[in-house]
Amino acid sequence: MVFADFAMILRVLFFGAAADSAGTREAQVEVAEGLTAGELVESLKAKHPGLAGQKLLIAVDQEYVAASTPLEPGCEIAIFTAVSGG
Amino acid sequence: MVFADFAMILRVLFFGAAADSAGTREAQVEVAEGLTAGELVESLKAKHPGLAGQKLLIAVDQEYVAASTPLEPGCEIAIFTAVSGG
Amino acid sequence: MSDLYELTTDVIDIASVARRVVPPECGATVTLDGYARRFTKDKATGEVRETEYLVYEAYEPMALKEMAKIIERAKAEFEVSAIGIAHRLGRLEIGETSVVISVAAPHRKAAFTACEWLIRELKRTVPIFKKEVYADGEAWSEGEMP
Amino acid sequence: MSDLYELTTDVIDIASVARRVVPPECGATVTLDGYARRFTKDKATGEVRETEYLVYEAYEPMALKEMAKIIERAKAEFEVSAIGIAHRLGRLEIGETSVVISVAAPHRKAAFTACEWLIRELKRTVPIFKKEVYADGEAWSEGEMP
Repeated sequence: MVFADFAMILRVLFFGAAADSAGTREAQVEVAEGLTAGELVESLKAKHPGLAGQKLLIAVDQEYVAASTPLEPGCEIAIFTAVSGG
Repeated sequence: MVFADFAMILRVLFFGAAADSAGTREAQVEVAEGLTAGELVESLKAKHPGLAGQKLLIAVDQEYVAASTPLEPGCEIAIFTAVSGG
Repeated sequence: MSDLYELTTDVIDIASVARRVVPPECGATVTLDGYARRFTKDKATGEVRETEYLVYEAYEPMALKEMAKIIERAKAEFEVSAIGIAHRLGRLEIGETSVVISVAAPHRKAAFTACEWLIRELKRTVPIFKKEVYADGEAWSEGEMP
Repeated sequence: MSDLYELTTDVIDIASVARRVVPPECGATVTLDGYARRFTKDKATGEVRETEYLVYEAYEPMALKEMAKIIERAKAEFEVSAIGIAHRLGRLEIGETSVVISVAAPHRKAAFTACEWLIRELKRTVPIFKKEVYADGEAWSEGEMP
């Protein structure tokens, strides 16, 4: 992960199988400003190889977002595989 | 109603709107042997004019029957308008 | 796991019907809860009437036979495991349950389809009769012919 | 009459959900009761496994938002009056209810359609996660992608 001059700190939550793969339920990450949701997921897969094989969903501030969505400082990210309630 | 030499006695039950129209919930009727379900309904309509305007269902021994079904001695007849449970 | 069908003058507990038909291979039960409605729109005139209470009566032995028949037909036609039907008789206050139909199935799609089919058939074939009592009169409900 | 949606670690009483959504213009409530199933067939291998218990977890604030969204969408799309959804979290023994969805409508057809739509959407979009625990291991359930 490259730390730019203008970095932002994000809170990342992991749920279900993604939490097991990441080995954690919550992390603080420092990333370059303007990073997209998809780029964050790629960097998380690099750091936690268990996540690499999985199709992951990403939510920002409790809303599903597309991979191309830029992240804002202070936002709350959640990472999980397909939901399985019901 | 014609009483033939060989008559049979039937128990007739009325339900719902048909009971109100007949003014009774139960009757014993004596009819000619071999009478059909439809013929019985016609004779009941003649006796209880309130039934005349109604589309009636007929059950013999607790099974729906067609108007052409011959009645047997000792059977239990039930007369009602469309059912309205639920 | 057996099916159940009953007529009762007691208040119907919908959970007890739903929960008496839960076979271990199933994951879903669909339940229809029909109840006495305060306002009814007349199909012909569009006029809305306020019901004070309902009275249901049944040709009981035939109603039980017809309930058994629709259960048998539903189990032959749909992939369902267990069916429970309870119908209330006598006087019902507004909001009280008149009928409960619960269908348990391995897959919920079949449970939905069978439950909807069962209420339609029950209203068409089971000899139960509803009287609506208003402030100014009463009327037997007009059902559908089988 | 307001809708309800909740996440709870308490045992879910399906009648209380069904009966909290009974507006006076309605005549029918359709309820889906999903529960922990003892036997599950693996979709890939066809092998049947026996589940000892389930554990559900949720991203709670987002799950509540998504539940509110599917209720709003269902009410826009179908002629229904009130909707209640309760989902259990934590450890569930076999046979215990995991989810209840109740839909009250003036006409039962819309209640069936909306209830079936709601469970499908809930399984697709609401961030709740199921873990199945077997005698010899455990596995997160593979859901559908939204």
